[in-house]
Amino acid sequence: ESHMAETSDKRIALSNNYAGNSWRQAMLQTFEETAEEAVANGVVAAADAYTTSENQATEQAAQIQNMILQGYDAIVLNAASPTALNGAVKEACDAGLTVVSFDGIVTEPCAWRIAVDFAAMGREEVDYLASRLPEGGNLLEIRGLAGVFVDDEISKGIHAGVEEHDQFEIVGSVHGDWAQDVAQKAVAGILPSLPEVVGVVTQGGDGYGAAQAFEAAGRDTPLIVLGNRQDELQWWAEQRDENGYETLSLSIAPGVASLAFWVAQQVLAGEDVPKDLTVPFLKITQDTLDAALESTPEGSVANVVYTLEDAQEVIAEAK
Amino acid sequence: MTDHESAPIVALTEAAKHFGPVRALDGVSLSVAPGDCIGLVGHNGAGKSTLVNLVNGGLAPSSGEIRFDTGGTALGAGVRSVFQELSLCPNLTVAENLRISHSALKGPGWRRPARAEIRQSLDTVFPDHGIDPDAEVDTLSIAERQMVEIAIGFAPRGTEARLVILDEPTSSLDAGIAEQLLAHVRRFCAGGGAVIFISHMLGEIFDVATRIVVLKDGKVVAERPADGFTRQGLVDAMGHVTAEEGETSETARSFGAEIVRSPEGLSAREGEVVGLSGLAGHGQAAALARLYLSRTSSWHARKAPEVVFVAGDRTRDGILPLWSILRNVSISILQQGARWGLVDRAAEEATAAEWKKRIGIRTDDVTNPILSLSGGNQQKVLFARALASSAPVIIMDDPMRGVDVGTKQDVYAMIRAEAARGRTFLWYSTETEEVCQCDRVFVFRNHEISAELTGADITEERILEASFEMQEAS
Amino acid sequence: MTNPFAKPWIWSWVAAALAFALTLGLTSGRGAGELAYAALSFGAFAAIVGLGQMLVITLGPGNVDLSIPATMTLSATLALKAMGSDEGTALLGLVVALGAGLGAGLANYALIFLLRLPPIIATLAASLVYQSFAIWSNRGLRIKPPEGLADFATGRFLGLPNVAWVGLALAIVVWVVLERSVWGRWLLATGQQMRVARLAGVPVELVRASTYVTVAVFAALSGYLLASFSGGAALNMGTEYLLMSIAVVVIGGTSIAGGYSNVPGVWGAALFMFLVVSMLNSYGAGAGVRNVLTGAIIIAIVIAASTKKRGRA
Amino acid sequence: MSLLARYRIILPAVSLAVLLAATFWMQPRAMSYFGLNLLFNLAVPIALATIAQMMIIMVNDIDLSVGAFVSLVACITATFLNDAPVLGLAMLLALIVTYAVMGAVIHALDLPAIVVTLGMSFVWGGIALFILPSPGGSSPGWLRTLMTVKPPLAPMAVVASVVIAVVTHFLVIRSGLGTVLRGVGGNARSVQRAGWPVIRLKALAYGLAGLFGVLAGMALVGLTTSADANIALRYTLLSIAGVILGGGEFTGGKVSPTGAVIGALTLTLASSFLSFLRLSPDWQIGAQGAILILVLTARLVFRQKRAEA
Ligand SMILES: Nc1ncnc2c1ncn2[C@@H]1O[C@H](COP(=O)(O)OP(=O)(O)OP(=O)(O)O)[C@@H](O)[C@H]1O
Ligand SMILES: Nc1ncnc2c1ncn2[C@@H]1O[C@H](COP(=O)(O)OP(=O)(O)OP(=O)(O)O)[C@@H](O)[C@H]1O
Ligand SMILES: [Mg+2]
Ligand SMILES: [Mg+2]
Repeated sequence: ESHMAETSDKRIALSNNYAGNSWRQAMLQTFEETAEEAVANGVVAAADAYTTSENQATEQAAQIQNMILQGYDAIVLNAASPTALNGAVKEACDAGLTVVSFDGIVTEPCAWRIAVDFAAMGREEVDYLASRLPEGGNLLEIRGLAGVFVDDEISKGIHAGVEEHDQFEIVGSVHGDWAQDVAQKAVAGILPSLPEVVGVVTQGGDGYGAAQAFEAAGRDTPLIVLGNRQDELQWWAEQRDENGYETLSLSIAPGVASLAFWVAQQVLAGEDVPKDLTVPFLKITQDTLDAALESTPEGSVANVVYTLEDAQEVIAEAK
Repeated sequence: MTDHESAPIVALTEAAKHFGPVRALDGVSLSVAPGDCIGLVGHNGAGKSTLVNLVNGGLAPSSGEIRFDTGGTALGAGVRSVFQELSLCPNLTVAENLRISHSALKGPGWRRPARAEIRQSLDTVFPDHGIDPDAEVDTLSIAERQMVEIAIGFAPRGTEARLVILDEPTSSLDAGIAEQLLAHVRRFCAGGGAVIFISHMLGEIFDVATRIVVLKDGKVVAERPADGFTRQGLVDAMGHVTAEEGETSETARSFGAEIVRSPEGLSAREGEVVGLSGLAGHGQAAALARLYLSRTSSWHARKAPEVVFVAGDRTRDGILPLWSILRNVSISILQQGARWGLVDRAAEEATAAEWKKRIGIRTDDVTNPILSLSGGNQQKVLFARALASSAPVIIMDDPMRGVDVGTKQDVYAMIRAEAARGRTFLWYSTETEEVCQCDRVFVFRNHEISAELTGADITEERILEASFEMQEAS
Repeated sequence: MTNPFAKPWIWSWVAAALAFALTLGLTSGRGAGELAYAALSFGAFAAIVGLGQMLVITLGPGNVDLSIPATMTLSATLALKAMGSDEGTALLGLVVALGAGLGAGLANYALIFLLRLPPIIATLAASLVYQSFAIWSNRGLRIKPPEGLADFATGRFLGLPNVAWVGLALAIVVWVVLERSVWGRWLLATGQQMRVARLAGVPVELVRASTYVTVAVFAALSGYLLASFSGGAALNMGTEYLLMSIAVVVIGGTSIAGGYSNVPGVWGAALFMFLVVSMLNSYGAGAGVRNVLTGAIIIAIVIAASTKKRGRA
Repeated sequence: MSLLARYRIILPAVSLAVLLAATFWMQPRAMSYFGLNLLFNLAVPIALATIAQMMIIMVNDIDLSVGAFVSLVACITATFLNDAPVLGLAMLLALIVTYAVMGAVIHALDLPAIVVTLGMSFVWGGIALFILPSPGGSSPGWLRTLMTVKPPLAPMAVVASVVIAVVTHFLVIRSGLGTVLRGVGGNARSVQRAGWPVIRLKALAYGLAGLFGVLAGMALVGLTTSADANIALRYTLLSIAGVILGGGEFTGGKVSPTGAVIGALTLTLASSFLSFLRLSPDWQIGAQGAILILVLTARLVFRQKRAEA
């Protein structure tokens, strides 16, 4: 295709702020695979991944500045903060680089954004609970890392959902830092003081920990909305086989990095790409559970790898 | 001579200081007038340092009164102290240390006058001191630090010094430097200044003091002009039962096999007391430390150590400040009697009790914290730590610092008795008198051995000669 | 001196008890057993790393192990990979985990001893390397522990969680070592003044080396148990134990200046750190309030402990 | 006394120079006005935070709350200082005063600074979450202008570093009061005996730390244009590493402000250097550790020289 030739001398870098969980590892892997193939096919000259040692905006800002110095043509960015990188992103734009942010997006107008509507994700969780538990009840909310944009957005969505479905009440809210063991600990600590809980709304990565805490406390397992981790899905499947447990799992697919890569390539190729794109989140239901389990490596996260065609489709949709 | 008519700079009336049940100072009245040089003596723990701290305002009296002629504080009255423990800021330069106690040095360009002032003061007290005002204090030897502290004490610092308190100022100085200080003290007093001079070296006291005050168990037991005391009278007043003297002229003893030989040429035989001498800071302490470190390991400890160490610089090398006296004594002998790596606590207690008695540590209970002891008694704990072990070689780095006359005699006797039983001592001392009691002496100069003296050759003259030779030649 | 409030460790226990009571006040006593059980389970992990950190902090100013989180993650990752969810491999996993801890401890000490790096920096730098090892070894994949091991880690014996038994046993061993053994005396002496200890015949390097190895092995054990307890190792599993390990030591009354340790305080502080978060969560405090109150309580405990200490002196 | 022991600044300076040369060699583009600014502008807030940490280490304490404090300042700067400058300024001043009070309390009650600051780090972090529950705010215009100014000859980052180093050198090393403050670290008792109110000196040292922490947070917002509650958490460890890298020591009042600034620059440069190496993502984090070890190993030479002296 003609677009390919035009970017064959371009170099793309992935700026990543965190590598400490399975989601990020799956993301890095997808990017690497996509990039390797693209380089081998001569689509781009180079596509390198960089990760900062600490999950900090300041360090990532420095990383972006280095990428400018290294002469990359585009930066694919999963940002530590939606606003704190704006200074560095602006510098990159001014230096003529294309910046495509995804997952953790930035608000700087010169950058492209591939966003997931996190608030909608939170609302959808409550909608699902309402469809399953029409008579309502008490909910436990497990949040992510305090002070982070995604945490705030999902939580807002959840609270908006609860307002809409007023048969529900959030009786407890803990921070699980998107980590299994932290969530487990926080839930175990708050459970003794909670009345009966019918549902748990989560942000992904913490459903299994919550389930374990409920089990350890000797309580009935409530309806826990899961976040696509393989161990969560596995647990779900076991529960389903045992007692017909039914729930919903949703999260953003780590493969969105490959989508961002192709969007960056399209921008470099001179395509007219709108600044704001959205990707749907990856939803796993009772029906798709087995298929999802099968395609997800043990210990990893359910994933979708996006191709150039997917990217073009997303772009066309946004126009 | 003293002018008793002039108003005293400071007057204490019935001043007392109690630390809990300890009556460190028990109603002392004393006045110091311009021109006085008061020699303050007393056994370890008599309360000398406590008295000093009352006079300079470091401690508030439990009862009684301290009055200055200016009516204000000690600082305002021109009272200066040189403390028993070195109290400079080691990270600052000599001149910067002057700045600490000279708050009038202000504004940009304070360094130049500070340098000039401290150099001037050093030159006055210690001619040929060779100390650079821009040197950081922790690069100086312990003797040099002591000199700097003394010089800061006598420096004008805006207001002239009127009363300078010297708490064992010569304990780490060699004889030559100490003599310079004594000369300066005499000049200072003759010029109308006052000095309180604390020392366990009675010779020095008789050298400088116009008046001698004897403290015993927190009370003044005697106070007379210096010529009213004889040496023996002074010792008696301090109230220590001294061991018999006169053992010095013993017949030549026979020694065993050579047990120590170091690369720089130090050697010692079983049962021998070997002295290290020379000017302070010429490498004696370093040689001993090297020898100790090479004979022991930081990776494994033997049940019966080969060598033990008695530190002179207590805070840096000797004391474990958080612990009781008991644990401080037993640290080197823990492995003796230990089973399955566990300490034999009964044996430990017995040893501490025995040594408290043998070496006379002044405390009612060995489980008291070590820091509740006076400086000299802390030093005795360090002796006990070394002697309680079974090590055949004992290295002593100027260990008599701050130890009172009576105890010194006891310790000398103990050393001789242990040597007679075949233990070997390597003993560095800044006091030539002590070195002269040794069986063999190595004199150090410029970090090398400049002479090895034995038998009748061990005299003060020969030692001095070997210490200075090089400097005269160059 | 029988006044119990003169003991510096009492304050962490008082604080833990208060947090416990306040939480239960909300439910008028219901769930006491559950809460205590949870506190003992989760407190155990903090207590185990805290005991190790305590030994290091006892070595004196500047001594601290910042590689605990990375060591936990690395050893847990390697252990779970070695076991691969197969039954009967629990012992193999334990050996791998402890081996990884041993290696990390030796490496830390080598940096400190051979390169003379300040321990804070050495362990911080080394922890980044361990983190890389963990990533490289299986790219963050969560492998489930063998079922028997998971059952052990989440199980109970005589009503107490098994992990708490492990933590208690270690605490007793450490206590005996510190109070009664020659090595303990050596450690306390080294912590007061290394030079003095060396001149008193203490093999100070042996003491330091064994301490740094011990803390890493404890961290490895804690990581191994935590991964078994929570269903697998994650790359970020140790993160919160960095500040936690230091906090439980200092809240527990161990002197940060070295030379003085406090074993019971570590357990008290470990329970407190769990209970205070539970309490604040139960009262519905947001992250902001929770942090401010946690900080304020930590400072209050330190002030209380130090005031009593001075009163006694 | 060896040259190295006397001028503890030589070693950090040489490390920085070597690293800079290696960076230029790897990436010649960096050898320009533009390039130097990109390499170093984020080092400016780190340098200020390192100076703050140094003030505390100078009096023998250690501050585990620097990172949280700078984050809080950043949050205030990006919100109150921008929207209501007077209120914002008052809050920042109150923070500095709080720091000074913290120093006084630590001294008066003889508390371990490491624990108090650990507790305070939770407090600062909590307040920051109140102010900015999710990232946002924006930098006051003047601050943004100041941090992106393009002075002639040398880029802002270099000029700012030099200014910080010179000012703090005069403050801490040359001035009389700075000397006394270092004396508190060297031997607080003798400073006390000389008649200084040590409690006020401690409060002053902490107050200065607060001041530089505030400057660090403001500089950071000027660069990033907005803030969040976690933005500078890693400054705690970075600042400690910076002080040590710059030739400072944890105890004894041995610090060097110039060294601290150089240390901060070195740390920043080290991670840039690594990204120029284009390592495999698996090892990028580990390499950061390795280079830290490498740079610090140079101290070994220095230490041996000192031991001989
Ligand atoms: N801080 C303290 N707490 C308890 N007891 C103390 C304290 N300081 C001194 N003492 C006690 O007060 C007494 C007098 O001590 P001081 O230091 O004045 O003796 P000294 O005459 O200077 O002895 P030395 O010649 O050994 O220096 C000693 O018994 C000592 O144990
Ligand atoms: N007496 C001296 N011995 C050795 N070096 C000296 C001496 N006096 C000055 N110097 C050196 O001369 C240089 C200039 O002196 P410096 O500026 O330090 O003095 P100052 O004017 O008193 O200080 P400042 O005004 O900065 O407080 C310095 O490098 C200093 O090391
Ligand atoms: Mg004394
Ligand atoms: Mg003496």
